[in-house]
This record gives sequence, structure tokens and C-alpha cells, in this order.
Amino acid sequence: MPIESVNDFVVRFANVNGSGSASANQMFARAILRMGVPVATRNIFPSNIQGLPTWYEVRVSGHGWLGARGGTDLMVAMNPQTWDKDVAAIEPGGYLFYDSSRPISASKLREDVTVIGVPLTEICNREYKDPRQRQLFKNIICIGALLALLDMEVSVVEALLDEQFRGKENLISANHKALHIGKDWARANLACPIGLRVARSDAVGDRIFVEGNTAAALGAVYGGATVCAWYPLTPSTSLAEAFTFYCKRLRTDPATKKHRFAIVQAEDELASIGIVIGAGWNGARAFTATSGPGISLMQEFLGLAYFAEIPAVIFNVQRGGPSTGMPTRTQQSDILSCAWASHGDTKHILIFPRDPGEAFEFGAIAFDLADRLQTPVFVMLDLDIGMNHSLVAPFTWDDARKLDRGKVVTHDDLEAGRDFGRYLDVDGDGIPYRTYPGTHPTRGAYFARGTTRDAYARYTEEGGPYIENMHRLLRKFETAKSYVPGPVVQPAVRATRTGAIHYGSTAAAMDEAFVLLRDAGIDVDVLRVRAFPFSNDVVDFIAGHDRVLVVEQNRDAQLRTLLIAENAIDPHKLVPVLHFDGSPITARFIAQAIGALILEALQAQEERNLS
Amino acid sequence: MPIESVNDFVVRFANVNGSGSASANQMFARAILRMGVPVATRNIFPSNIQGLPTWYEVRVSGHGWLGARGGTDLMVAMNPQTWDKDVAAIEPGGYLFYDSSRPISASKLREDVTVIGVPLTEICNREYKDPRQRQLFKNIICIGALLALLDMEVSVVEALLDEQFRGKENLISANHKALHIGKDWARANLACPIGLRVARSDAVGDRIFVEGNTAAALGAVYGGATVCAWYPLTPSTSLAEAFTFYCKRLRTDPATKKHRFAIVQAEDELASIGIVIGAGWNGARAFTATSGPGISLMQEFLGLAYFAEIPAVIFNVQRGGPSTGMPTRTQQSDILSCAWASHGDTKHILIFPRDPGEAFEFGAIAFDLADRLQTPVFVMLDLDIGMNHSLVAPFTWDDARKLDRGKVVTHDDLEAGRDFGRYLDVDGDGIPYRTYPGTHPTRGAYFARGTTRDAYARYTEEGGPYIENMHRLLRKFETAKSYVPGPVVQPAVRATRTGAIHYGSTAAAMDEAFVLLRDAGIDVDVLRVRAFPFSNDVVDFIAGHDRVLVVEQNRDAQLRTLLIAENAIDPHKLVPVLHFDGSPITARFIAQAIGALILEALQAQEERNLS
Amino acid sequence: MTYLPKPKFHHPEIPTNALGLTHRDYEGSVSTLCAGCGHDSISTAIMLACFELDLPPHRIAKLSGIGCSSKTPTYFLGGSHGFNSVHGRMPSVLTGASLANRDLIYFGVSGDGDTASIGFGQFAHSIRRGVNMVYLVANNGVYGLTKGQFSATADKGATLKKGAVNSDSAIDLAAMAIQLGATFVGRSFSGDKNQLVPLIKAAIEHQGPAFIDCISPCVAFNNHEGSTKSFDYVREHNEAVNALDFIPKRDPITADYRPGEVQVVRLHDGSSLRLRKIGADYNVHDRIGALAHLMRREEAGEIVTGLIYLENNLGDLHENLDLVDTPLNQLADTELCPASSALEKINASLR
Amino acid sequence: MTYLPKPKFHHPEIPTNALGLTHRDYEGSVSTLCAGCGHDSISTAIMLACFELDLPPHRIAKLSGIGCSSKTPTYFLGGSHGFNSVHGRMPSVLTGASLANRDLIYFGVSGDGDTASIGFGQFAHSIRRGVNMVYLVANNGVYGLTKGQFSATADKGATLKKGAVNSDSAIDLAAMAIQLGATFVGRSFSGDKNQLVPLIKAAIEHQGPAFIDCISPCVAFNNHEGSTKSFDYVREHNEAVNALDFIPKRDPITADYRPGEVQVVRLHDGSSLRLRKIGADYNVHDRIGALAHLMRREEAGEIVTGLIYLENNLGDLHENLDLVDTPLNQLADTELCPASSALEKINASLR
Ligand SMILES: Cc1ncc(C[n+]2csc(CCOP(=O)(O)OP(=O)(O)O)c2C)c(N)n1
Ligand SMILES: Cc1ncc(C[n+]2csc(CCOP(=O)(O)OP(=O)(O)O)c2C)c(N)n1
Ligand code: SF4
Ligand code: SF4
Ligand SMILES: [Mg+2]
Ligand SMILES: [Mg+2]
Repeated sequence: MPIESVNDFVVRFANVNGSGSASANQMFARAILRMGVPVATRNIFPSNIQGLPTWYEVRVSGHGWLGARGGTDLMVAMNPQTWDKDVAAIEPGGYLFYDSSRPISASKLREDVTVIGVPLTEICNREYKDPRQRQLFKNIICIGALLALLDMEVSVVEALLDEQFRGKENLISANHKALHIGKDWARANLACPIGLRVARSDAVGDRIFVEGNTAAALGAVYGGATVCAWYPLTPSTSLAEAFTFYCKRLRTDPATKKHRFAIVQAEDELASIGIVIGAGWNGARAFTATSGPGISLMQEFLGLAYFAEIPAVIFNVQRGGPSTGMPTRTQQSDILSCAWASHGDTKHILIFPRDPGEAFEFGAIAFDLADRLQTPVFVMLDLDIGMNHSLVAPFTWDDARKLDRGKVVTHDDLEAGRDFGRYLDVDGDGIPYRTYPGTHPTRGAYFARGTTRDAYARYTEEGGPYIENMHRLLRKFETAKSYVPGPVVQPAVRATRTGAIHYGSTAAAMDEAFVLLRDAGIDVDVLRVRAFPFSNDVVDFIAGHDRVLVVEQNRDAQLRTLLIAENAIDPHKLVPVLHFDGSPITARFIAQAIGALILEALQAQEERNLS
Repeated sequence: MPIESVNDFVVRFANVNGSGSASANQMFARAILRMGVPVATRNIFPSNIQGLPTWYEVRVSGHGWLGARGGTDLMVAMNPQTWDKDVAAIEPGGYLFYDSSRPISASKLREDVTVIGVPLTEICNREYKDPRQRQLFKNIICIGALLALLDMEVSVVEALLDEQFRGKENLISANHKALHIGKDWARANLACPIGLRVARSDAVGDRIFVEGNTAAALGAVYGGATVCAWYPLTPSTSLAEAFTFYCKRLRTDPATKKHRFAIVQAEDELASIGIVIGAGWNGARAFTATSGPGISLMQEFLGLAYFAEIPAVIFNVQRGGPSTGMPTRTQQSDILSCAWASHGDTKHILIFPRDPGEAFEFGAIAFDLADRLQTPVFVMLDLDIGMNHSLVAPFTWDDARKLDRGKVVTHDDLEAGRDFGRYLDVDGDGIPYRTYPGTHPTRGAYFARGTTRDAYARYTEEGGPYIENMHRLLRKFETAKSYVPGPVVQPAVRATRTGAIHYGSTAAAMDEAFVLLRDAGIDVDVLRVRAFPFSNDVVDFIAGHDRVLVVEQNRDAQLRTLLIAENAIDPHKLVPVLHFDGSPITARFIAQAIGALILEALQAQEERNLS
Repeated sequence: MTYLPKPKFHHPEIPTNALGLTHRDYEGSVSTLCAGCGHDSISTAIMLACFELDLPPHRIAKLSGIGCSSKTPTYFLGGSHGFNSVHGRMPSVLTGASLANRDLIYFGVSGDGDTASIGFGQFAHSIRRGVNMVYLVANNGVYGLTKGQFSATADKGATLKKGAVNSDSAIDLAAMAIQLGATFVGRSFSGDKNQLVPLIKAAIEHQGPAFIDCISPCVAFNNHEGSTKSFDYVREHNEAVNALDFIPKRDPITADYRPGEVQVVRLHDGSSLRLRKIGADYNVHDRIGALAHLMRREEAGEIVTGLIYLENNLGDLHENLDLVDTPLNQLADTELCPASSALEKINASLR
Repeated sequence: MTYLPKPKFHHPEIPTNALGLTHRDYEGSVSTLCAGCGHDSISTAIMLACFELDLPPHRIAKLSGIGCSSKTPTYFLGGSHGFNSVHGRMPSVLTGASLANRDLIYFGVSGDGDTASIGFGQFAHSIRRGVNMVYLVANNGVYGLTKGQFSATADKGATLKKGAVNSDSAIDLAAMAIQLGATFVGRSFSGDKNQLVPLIKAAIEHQGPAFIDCISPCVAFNNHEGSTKSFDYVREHNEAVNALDFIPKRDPITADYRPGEVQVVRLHDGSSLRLRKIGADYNVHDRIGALAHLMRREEAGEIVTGLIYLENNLGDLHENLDLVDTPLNQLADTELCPASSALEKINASLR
């Protein structure tokens, strides 16, 4: 039986990169959004520029689920290289859309899926002369056919084309034409619509559709970042590029056209973080964007920033490790290399946005935290959040909001005779005061260094001041708990002794899994960690449950390690649920894993009761 | 009452570096050894070259305790810069030896210590014209006076001088003369001996007196290392220098005088580890020696070696962190940055020698482990082991011993048609087979890389082969347990539910603390961890006790973190005992800390029993 | 892409070299670079050079960093071991490999980002150390693999597709190599087979650090915003969708000109390069003169190609380290582990 | 050593500058370097230069890496903020600092190990980026702080105390700086106050990357095994105990010679340097000529000193980035955070 579904299915486009399909496919997704139906899209792309397989997954979800679902209901199989695999991936009862210009033997098809052939190449060859136009418009013709098949509103796509190519009239009309060719061919030759349909709804509301890297960059603009030093590294590159884009528009002095920002594409990651640290020492808000390999290269500098207490913000858009690993796949596997970055005893602040919405919010907050706590702050994104568009509430900014510059001693303070010791714990919270270079002609100068020193920043090799300083740093880290974003709890409908902890990009799938489990009668209280150090609420949550599943996207259960090591939690209480093949975690996976674990536990319990 | 002690006291020399005192002081220590009395010596030096305070501590221990003791019985106070601190550091009833050439006010002295003034400068000025000779011989005159005061055998020092300056007759006679001047002056003007005395004994036996870095380097020579790439970094520098020294003597082709070793002083630590990895890939045994900052810089490459499975040996001579930290002080604070080095999910082999004896042994074994397991192996030394001479059993080597080259597929294997897949788990132990480049004209070539690939080393971005590979790496790590050095257990005299775990340079102090505690009626079973991954014996040991104290020299209890994270141990069971001010841990510290914890626990127990 | 094994059948009429091998035996797996990428032409040149020199593929080791250029070793010499290491660090890995076995030929392939940006230090030090290698940079002035940012060899004043202008001074890697002590320095153009193949052959045969700066146009991300005619349509599309969405298939750019001549090579984006081939009267052994020539032509907007500097008989790292003839990775246990008697002597000296 | 504050009392007859400050106001804490170390002379020269230019100390930021040379910022300008960063990475930290506040003067001090070995990449890139700074390398050819290994500026063929011979090509940092785009390149000798102080002053006043390679003898670890006479005794002692056990106190080495002259400077170990001071007829604006001159004199065994290359009006990184006049670290919240209305527009574009 062919699958029948309105507003709840997955379309997957299988293409070759560099073929112009990306923009067409994205237009398809946007069209569904404009029809008021939520979509979750994911780009699965290779680590090269042209000619290799790439997939674009569009999950149409009237319910508004934004995680990956898994499985494909409609495969748009445009890549001969991956044909077999793509055909095999279709759910039973699903649909296969392909270019029927050349005949395909039945053995290459499946009996249990509906096969929809459109002679795209043939149509293109007929309609266009220029081979590049043939390629480009093939994508649009394909979208046109899909509109018909899925019963979508053509005018919506037309409007999108008009917006996209505004000012380029020849492109607009040509694209319109291609769209209609596809739609008309399908309506004329195929049974439209198929079992899968998009029906206008109002489930999108005023939400925006944006990538996490863009959102984080915008957060950095609003957060007052003025210095960005970076080195290209997938999947973080677009964050720095978006920052550049928005700074030009939002941070150019209106009168002089000069820049209120400095962006340096450095020669590598060591230089990037060095520039950030130099700027932070000198009182500017500075950041870098990078991924795992960059984090590894920055380790020495990160220890310096920890120990010399220099504000710095690092956006770590995580990808599949270790080493070069899976550069175009997602993972959450740099938790430990960030939390305990560098040799010696260190602890660093991590914040975990769940989606582009929080990427914006945390992208701004990170700079307040760094200045307030005078230390590196890691915004832990990943490829799934960073490089995929996601539907989130519109960004907001309170115009009355002030940037928190932290404890800075001014010229007037010094003039008034205030005692200044760079590493003195004046307030008992472990956070010392600092001066910006050049503040006062005779007071407040100090020497920053990575070696030990006393509270007045004077070099010393003595054990006493060293220990004192190291303990103060622990105090400061304790203080950090009251500044970083606290956890978010989603209680089960009924009281339960089972909890689940997750973070970052797992959230979308977890929200859905929660409902799947609930509907299956399985109660799990869910807590989303939003920062390290963990607040006491996290510890209390764990204490309040017999068993807590820790859901993460890495092999070694890194957040779990951090939880047990930093909060003296019994490892037996924390059960790892791990997904780390580089694809985004799904609600299906989580629900199945948690369901199985809970079942197991119940059986064990029963056996114990029986014996 | 002046302290009275034969063969059990601590002499501390307070000097200025670059003044020639180091060699004289070491001669003093060697003289005691030659009298058959064990000494433990420690150099406390600044991070500069000339003119700053330096101390040399000689613990005379007829019992043979080799850890630092703490406290000073006889202070040889030759440095006016640190006078006050030095005088204050003397144990009540102790002795102060000083240069009385210039009068010192009584307020600068202490009533409760015996003050011994020798007009060293005056004597030197009288005896020598050249200011440099005055300085050099002052040190020897000082030793001469100490010989008399401590009742030491002059002939022993004379013999040492003869050996040291062999072939330089003018230096020999001049040094002899200086020695006698000092001794004669003391005998003539002071009450000799004082309460502290050295009496000939036979407690040294055939033991040797050697630095850990020297021993490790010699281990590398015997372990078949041919390529060494390094960058100077205190306290690891002398390891590479000793390797150079011994290779020249032991690895020069007798016929051609050519070298069977390649030592490259690289431009930095990234290049050092890169060279090591290149050599390891190409089938040579290669290593680098470094310390914390180097480990931080090597992180990216370490992940590559883990993932591409390249043998490499890293001697990490740990120093005080974080950042540049305390470059001339000791710590064990790179445990986590080595065990989980690099971004992504990784696990690395660590081995922990306790002293120069094991530094030699592990220095050789490390290369077998690296080849066998095809992965980086960290030999975790520290400044205390590496840069201090210690008394250990003579080095031994079995001439029949074969180097374990691990799983290498040869030309003949390939010729015989053997299937070769670089990352195939043929034996089920997770360890694959490799070929050296150039092995066979048409078979066995593969491409090493840091990206994911299948079992035949072919690039792939698919999740399945990635997961399989990541699991195999875990299997390999499990296999490592059966190859790495196992733990050493020292059971208490009576059965006890309290255990203690320690590692590395803590061993000397722990041995002594064990006896101190035993004598105080406190029973603790002690286990010394010698490697990560931890063998099951470690887990069983913990399981067999109610509470296990984990004694380490870092702030954040890093080995404890590793224990609980990797073996699912309840953190409450593992009580941290931490010493991290940069000085070597002492038996006194351990015994007091453990004693106090046990007392506390007993009291808590009682209170519970009462309530 | 997953590696696609190709059937290797030898046609009787296909040319063979002295080893009886055909071109096929010097190929690697199918390239995954963009159609028309200069790097693929370089791969072909390397294959031809090795074929013509009758080198057994397995006696060559291929090393690279990360980048489109650094991927190429997968696409040539499938019978050689290869090592695609980490970004910018090929030189150290190659150095180590070379120490382990002095008998193989070491071929390092890098990009301008890999070498002139992140890898500048390792580039410099491997050269001044005298490693016996061919170090070839496929130089396109951009980071191809990360989608077209400037590299450190991009000209000052160059403009990116997205409008960014390069304000940093360009690094001339050939000039640098000469200054740093390379004893063989050449420059060529990926599309000039007649120059490139002999240059690579000479570099392979050279004892010591041989450096080749090979200009290699990136067809996807060119760094000059030229007055393109034919691709307007595609450019407009990509601009509108604000992404490099569509990359048309292009042919590799070739060049063919004689020593002493200047050839203007037109790139796909309409910009051009002025290549000046070194003439017969040039003194290849004059280090100071070579440098001055490079710089003077550069001021005139020309790129000098050919063998720019050569110094034989300066030895290499193996000689400097006075290594035994047997490769270190082949020494027997008995040659490596000293006898226990030696250890006893050492023990005695430590009492 | 723990920092020893010194009483600062101003004697009425002590010379003051236009700010009313005395030499004392430009001092730092007491040096912990070896007696006679060239680096201390450089510190003095920096103090004098700043004094003579009437610079308020707090308007200068001192940055360094790690090494004896990198320690010196503690020993001059106690009223300035300083940052002793990590080994080889001063250039990036300085670049960041300079971006944050374009109004201060940035003085970077490094060593030859710090710059030519581990830091070669950052050195090169900070210069080609056009950072407005003085970048001074106290060049002694060795790693002083780690006890005397060769650095990358050590001459090929030089011999270490312990007998090691350097087989790597030496890096000439001044030549490199010229090639990399420095717009002010000078070389001097630590003991030549008459040359060094004016050179530093000019470098400070230069807009753009000003590089000074300052030869600065290490009295503890010299890299030439000369025919020493006076220190035989000490050397024998140190050799016998196999350690640098005793370091005699030495006087700083000074030099005083006129433009156009050559002076042979004798080092404590008996070796010597031939310094050639640039004469009046030299064209300081000829980049290619400057490089050739450096290399030619070097081949003749001479070290060229003086202002080697100068190019004004090439701008700096601040200009290239088109920064506002207000230092970035002083922009108000309102200048940094766009209004919420701008965000609403962005939201609208994302639907
Ligand atoms: C440590 C690290 N940083 C960044 C990257 C991302 N990266 C991959 S290739 C590349 C640049 C490649 O440029 P180039 O060497 O010129 O090669 P091309 O692609 O142009 O041939 C970068 C920045 C990386 N792989 N590793
Ligand atoms: C990452 C790192 N590696 C190594 C060191 C050790 N180290 C400190 S200073 C130095 C060399 C200093 O040489 P140079 O810059 O020439 O300064 P000098 O002492 O000669 O003035 C080295 C290798 C370090 N501090 N950090
Ligand atoms: S992006 Fe450029 S360098 Fe990379 S493969 Fe394509 S054309 Fe070649
Ligand atoms: S070791 Fe050399 S460079 Fe360092 S302070 Fe002493 S003389 Fe100066
Ligand atoms: Mg490139
Ligand atoms: Mg130096």
C-alpha cells in the first residue's frame, strides 16, 4: 500500500554537488514553509566541491517536529552514483521520483514503492541549448513536477523565485518558465497528487528559517564583538562569513563608512586564538569560530587564557572526529577537549545552544560571560545546528540591554587611590579586577603572563601563591554557575524515577522522543543541560532519579564523563545513550534506545522480585 | 637541643645559579653514597640561567627512603637573597652553616639552631687572585668544611674529584687543595663533628645513581628507537640530550662510523611529533620528549596518530601547569590531556614509571607497545623523576630479548596472496595489520589518512564503516590491557577495607608513608597504577575496598577522574589526596593526609554507631 | 567518494617503459576534483614523470596535507604508499618518513593554503634542513576545499567573488625557497606539460630539497573578478542564491610556449596570467641573481617559470646526520640494541 | 625572582624629558638575565628611545613570547602594560591587541628561537598583514633559556659548546622581513647604542610593520667554539662536570663605529662578528637592492647593520580594515549593538 500522508512525510533529494540542486531544493522546502507547514531540512554533503553525492532531506511535519526523522517516503533520486543505495532507503510503500530520460531496468527498481518517472533530461534538452542552462533548469523543472505531485501551491514558489532573483528579470522569467514546464508535464502525464500531500496550514506562525551559524554570528554582532579572527574550517566557516556580512550592514559608521569591527582571516587556528586573546587582554570583545581540529591546535593558547584570565569566545561548530574524521558530518565529540582544554589543571566554560534560536541568544551572552568571568567561553554548536536551516522563534533584542563588561578598574578608580592587584580576590567570588592597557599614566599597569605570579601579578615560583591562585580559579568556576544559562526541565506527565539528560542539537529529536515515549506509556523526566559548569539543579535532578539516561552524539559518553567527574555522581546511575555515526540523532533512535533500556530494567526488576 | 642523628637528616644548600655550586653539591651527595649511605637529592632551580636562587636538597637516609622528606636539618645558606626564608626553614634544633666573612646581626639568626660560621669569602680572597677561581673554589672549600662537620671520609671526595677531572691534572690538585683548606679550617676552628653524622654503611649496594631522563633515553636506545625529533622544553630537554649522548657511543656503526640513529632538533613541537609520526608510519621506532606545553601543541597530530593508527612514543616529562605555569617545578597534571588527547573520541596509552629504574624499563617497552598496538604511547615522567638523580637497581638487559614489531605484513606474505586490508580486524583483537611503504611492487600499498575509511583504507563518508572502525578501536584499547605493565600491590600487614592508589613519582614517598602509617597502626593496602588502560586488577582492587585514597600531584584529581570515567567506579569511593604546589610530594604529607582522613572516617563511623 | 577499483588490463600496443609498466600502472583512483581543475593536470604530469623515469611506483612515498591539492596523491601512483596527514604539516611527516627509510623517493604535494598559510613554518624548516624530497605546491591563490578564501599567495589587491579585497602582501614561495636553502627551485604552470613533466623529473633526480611552485587554476573559486563573458548567467545565479550552488564543467587550461617567451594565459573567469619562461642565457646557479630576477619580473607583473635555481652537491639531511646506508627501519635488533655488557659499563659509571 | 619594587626618587639634577619624566620612569623591575647579556643593553636602548621621544609609558603596550629575550619587557617601562604570552606567538597576540586599540604603541620583543623557529609562521604573517608595530628580535643564534641549543638563525656550520654542528641553513630575518612586506627593516647590535637608539626611535615613529633584527650576544651559551684564552679554566671545569655549572660574570660587549665602516666585534668566547654599517650613499627604498646587498655582504661574511629598507605611506592593518578612529575597545554599547528594529528586518528576510 502506498503511503498516504498529509503534512507528515520525508522527501530526500539525492544529487551531485555543484550541480545547482542545492538552491532549488531549498526553495522547495521554503515553499512548504510558506504554506504554513513546518519543515526540518538537512544537508548531507561530501568533503569536496563538485561531482560527489549530496543529499537534502526535507521532513514535512505538521506537528512541527524539527529533528531528523530517519527513513525516506519520497526519494528524488537524481544521482546515478548512489542509485542502489537510494532506492533501498525508501520506506515500504514510499515513492521513487527519477529522471526517466534513459530507461532503467526493473531489477534496479522496487516492487513495493511507487515509481514516478519524469524525463527531465529529455525535457531540458528539448527546451534549452546551453548545457549549463540545461543543468540549472533541470533542478527547477524537477521542483515544478514535485509541486504537482505533492499538491503544492505554485504561486508560493513563484513568489520565492521573484524574491530570490529580484532585479534579475531574465532569471525570474526563465525560472518561472522552467517551473511551469515541470508542473505541467507532471499534471499531464502523472496521477497528481500522490499519497503524500502538503496542505496549507498555520503551524509556522512568525517563525524564521535560519542556520545556526548565521544566528550565532548575529548574536556576536548584538553581543558587541568587535574582533573576529578565524581560519576556514568546515563546518564553522559560514559563521565567520555571516559575521562579516552582518557587520558590514550593521556596524559601519553611518557618517564615515568606517568599520566598527575588525575581521582577520588568520593564517591558522593558533594565530586566530592568539589574536582573540590579544584583543581580549586589551579590552575588546573578540571571538573565533572553529571546529575540532582547530580546538586541538588552540590548546596551548586556551591554557594561557585560562591561567592569565583573558576573556575569549570560541564558537566550536563540532563535526565528526577524531582527527580529520568526518568533516561534513555532525557530532558532539569535543566536550572533553573543550571542558578541560590544555595541559595542567584547567576548567573551561561551555554553553550548549539547542538550535539557531539559542545560537543567537548564547552568541550574545557568551561575550558577557567571558568579560564577567575573564576566561574563555565555548559556544558548543555542531554541524547539524550550524549548517542546517531550522525553524525558530524570531530573534529579539531588548534595546535597553547593557553589555556586561565585568570587573574593570577605570582611570578614575585608580586616580581615587584604589588598590589594584590583578589577581586579588576582592569580592570573594574568585573573580579579580582588571585594567585595560593605557588606562592611567602611573597606576594600574601589570604584566600578564602564563607563569605563576602573586595576587599583584608579580612573577614568583613559590608554592604558596600558586596554590592560592589555583584555588581562587576553582572559586571563580564555582561562581560561574550563577552566571551561565541554567538547565531546562521537561517533566513527565506522571512522577517517575527515570530521567534523561541531553544537550545541544539533540533537543529537537528529544522533544519528539519525549512525546513518542509518553504516548507509549513510558515516563521520563527530561533535563537539557545548557552549560558547564553544571548548576546545582542538574545535580538535584540526577539525585531525584534512580537512573538517568544521558543522550549524546559521541562514542565515549563525554558529557556523562564530565557529569560524574565534576559532580561526584555514581556512574552506574548514568546510562549512556549514544548516537555517533555522523548523522543527526533521531527521535526514533532515542525512543527505541530508551524504551529498550527501560524494558530491560523492568524485566531485571521483575526477575529480582521473583527470585 | 641540637638534633643528633646518624645517617638520617636533610641538608639543604641555598645558592645562586650559575655560581658553580651545583657540581660541588652533587659531589657532596655522591660522597655520602660512596660511604654506603643512601641519599635522595633534589634540585630546586629557577627558570633562568644565572643569578637567581637555587636549592639543592640532600636527604641522607640510612633506611633508604628516596622521597623528599620535607624540612631541613642543616641549611647551607650561601644566598643572601633568600637568607630569611632559609633560616626560617630550619627545623628546631637544626644547624645553620653560613659564610661568616661579613658579620651578620643576631636578629638575622635564630636562637634554636646551631649557627656555624665559616669565613669562606675571606679564605678564598686570601688563597686565590682570580675572581672566577675564588667563586669556583668557594664551593669546594664549603664542601671541605662540611666533610669535617659531618664526619665524612675525605678520601672519598678526593677520589670523586680525581674521577671527575681525570686528565686535567691542574684541576685535580687545585680542587684537592681547596677541599683540604675547608676541612682543615673547620677542624681547627669548629667543634667537629656536629650532631649530624655520616657513618659508613653498606645500604647502597650495587645501586646506581641516575636521572630519570638519562634512564629513559637509555631505555629508548635499548628499545630500538632510531628517530628522535624534539624541541627544547624544560624539564624534558635532557632526555633528548642523553639520547644523543648514548646513541653516539652505542649506535655508531663500528666499521663506517656512521649513525644508526637520526636526531632532529625540530623547529617546534608540532614538527617534532609530525616527524615521529612520519617515521612511525614508515616503520622506524620514533619518539619525542616534551612537557605540558608541547603536549598541548601536539594535540591535532595525536588524534591523527590515534585514528590512522601510527606507532609513536612520547616521553612527557611533566612540570607545573597550567600554561607556562611553573616550568621548573614538578606535577602530574597532564594525565587527562594525554589520556584523551585531541578532539573527537580518543583514548591513549599511558605508562607511569616510578623512578629512573622503571624509566629505563618503560623507555624500552614503550616502543614494543607502540608497534604492537599501532598507536601513540605516552611515557609519563615528571620533573622529579626526570631531572633528579635517584638511587635505583642497576639497569639490566637480556641479550636474547627480541623487539616486538607488532603485526607487519611482509613482502612474502603478500607474495603468497595474503589478503591485506589495513584496518581489517583479522585476529579479533582490534589490532589490524600494516605494511611498510615500499614492501611489494604491486600489493600492500594503502593510503593513510585522518579521515574515515573502510577496512581496506578506502575513503568513505558512510556511517556504517565509521562506527565499525570506532568500535574496533575500542576493542584494540581493551586488548592493550593485556600488554601494558600491570599494577603493583603492597598489601597492609593486616586485612583492611582501606586502599590507596598512586602512580609515578609519588611511589618513593608512598613507600615511606606506608611504613609510617603501618607503624602508627594504620592499615592501608596500596596499589601502584603503572598504565592506562587500567587492568582489571585495578578495578578488582577498588572493588575489594570500601574506600580508596587516590594520591596524586595535581589539583583536579586527574587520575581519579580517569578511574571513575573509564571503569564506572563510584566517585564517593575514591577520595582524592592532592599535593600540587610544585614541590615533590612527601611521605609526611601522605601519611598525615591519609591518617587524618582515616581518623575522620572512624569518628564519623563512631558517631553513626552512637546515634 | 568511495574508491572505485578499475580493471587494469594491458593492451599489447600500449606503450611500456623500461620496467614493462604502462601509464595505467602509474594511475591512482578516480579523481574527485572539479572538472577542469589544474590539480588533475599536475597529477597527470607526476604520473608521466615517474613513468618516463622508469620508477617502480612502490619505491615512491606520497605525502600531503589537507586541501583539494593535498587530495591528489590518491589520484596518482596507486601502487605507492600515501599519507594524507593534517593541514599544513606534510613537511614534518615527510621528514620523519625520509629519516626512517632513505631508500624511497619522497614526493610531497601541498597547496598554497597548506604551505604558505598554516604550513609556512614547516615549509621553511623542512627546506632549510635539507630534506631529500620533491615538494610541489599546487598554487591557486585560494583555499579550494573550504570554498574560496584567499590564501597567502594571493596577490595584494586581488578581489574575491564575494567582493573581499586582499590587503596582505603575497608570499612568493619560490623566492622563499631560494632564500631558505632549497637547492632546486622551479616554477611551472599546471597546463604546461612540456615544461612541467621535465621539471618534475629533474626534481625527482635532484639530491636534496627540490621545490616546485606550480600555478594551478582553481576553476571553482578564482580570485580575480574578471570581465567574464561566457559565464555571466551562472555567476548571476550563484550571486542571487548567495552560494556556489552551480559549478559548470570546465576544461583544463593549457599553455605551450618556448624558453625566453612570455605567454598570457586566460583563465575561465576572464582574468589572465603573464608567464615568462626562463631563457637559455639564464644562470641557474646564481642565488642572488635568481631572487632579483624573480622579484623584478614580479614587479613587472610577470610570473617567471622554469628551473629558477639549482645547486648540486650540497648534500641532504641524510648526509648531514651521517646516517648508515641501511634504512633505519631495516636495521636488525642486534644493530639496534647494544649488548648487556655495554649497560654494565654504564651502570659502573653511575655509581 | 620575586619582583623587587625600587624606590623612585627624583633627584633635581637628573635629566627630564618634555613630559617631565626621568630615565627612572622608563625603567622596569630588576633584570634577572645573566650579567653581561646583550638583551639588557637592548632594554636600556628601548627605555632611552621612549624617553627621548617623550612617550608616556602607559601608552605603550609591550608584548613578547618566551625566552630570555622575551623576559625583557619586565625589565623596561614598568608603567606600561605587558604581556608575556606563549612561545613563538607574540605576533598574533600583538595583532589582536593592536586591533582592540589603535591608539597605543605596540612593541613586540622576541628572540631568534621565538621568531625564527617556532614562531616563523606568525612572524611572517603579522608582517605581511601590515600590523603597525615595532617587532624587535634579540638575536643570539641560540635558545638561551633552554640552555644553548641552536636556533634557526645560527650559521650553517656553527659548532655548539657540546660539539654539535649546525647543518641547517640559517634564516636571515631581516631579509625575510623585506620579502614579506615589512615597510621598515633595520639591523643593529645590542652594544651599539649610537645606532640602536635612533633605529628604535625611527621604528616607533614608523606607521606599519617595523622590524629590527638586533644581534645580541648570549654570554652563557655562545655558538662559536673560539680559541678562548681567558676562560680556559672555567670551560675546563664545565666540561668536566658536563654541565653549565659555572657562568662567570661578564661585561656587556659594546661597539661604536661610523656609517660605511666595518667593525669586528670580539665576543667573550673569542669568536668575532664583522659588522658593516650602512653608509650614506645607500638607497633605503630599493627593495630588491636591499635584499641583494644583505645577501652579498653575508656571502662575504659580514653582517649589514643600519636601516636597511624603508617604505613610507604603505598604510597598515588598521587602514586596510578601514577601522573607525575610536579604538574598538572604547565603542559604546549603542555603537556596538544594533537596534532591535534592525533585527526585525532580518527576521523578515528569514521567512
Ligand atoms: C587545522 C585545520 N584547519 C582548517 C582546515 C580546513 N581546510 C581544509 S583544506 C584548507 C585550505 C586548503 O587550501 P590549499 O592548501 O590552497 O588547497 P586547495 O584546496 O586550494 O588546493 C583548509 C583551510 C583543516 N583541514 N585543518
Ligand atoms: C611550546 C614551548 N616549547 C618550548 C619552550 C621552551 N623554551 C622556552 S624559551 C625557548 C627558546 C628561547 O630562544 P630565543 O627565543 O632565542 O630566546 P633567548 O632565550 O635566546 O633570548 C624554548 C625552546 C616553551 N616555553 N614553550
Ligand atoms: S575547488 Fe578549485 S582547487 Fe578544488 S577541486 Fe575544484 S577547481 Fe580544484
Ligand atoms: S642565557 Fe644567554 S640569553 Fe639568556 S640571559 Fe644568559 S646571556 Fe642572556
Ligand atoms: Mg589553494
Ligand atoms: Mg635566542
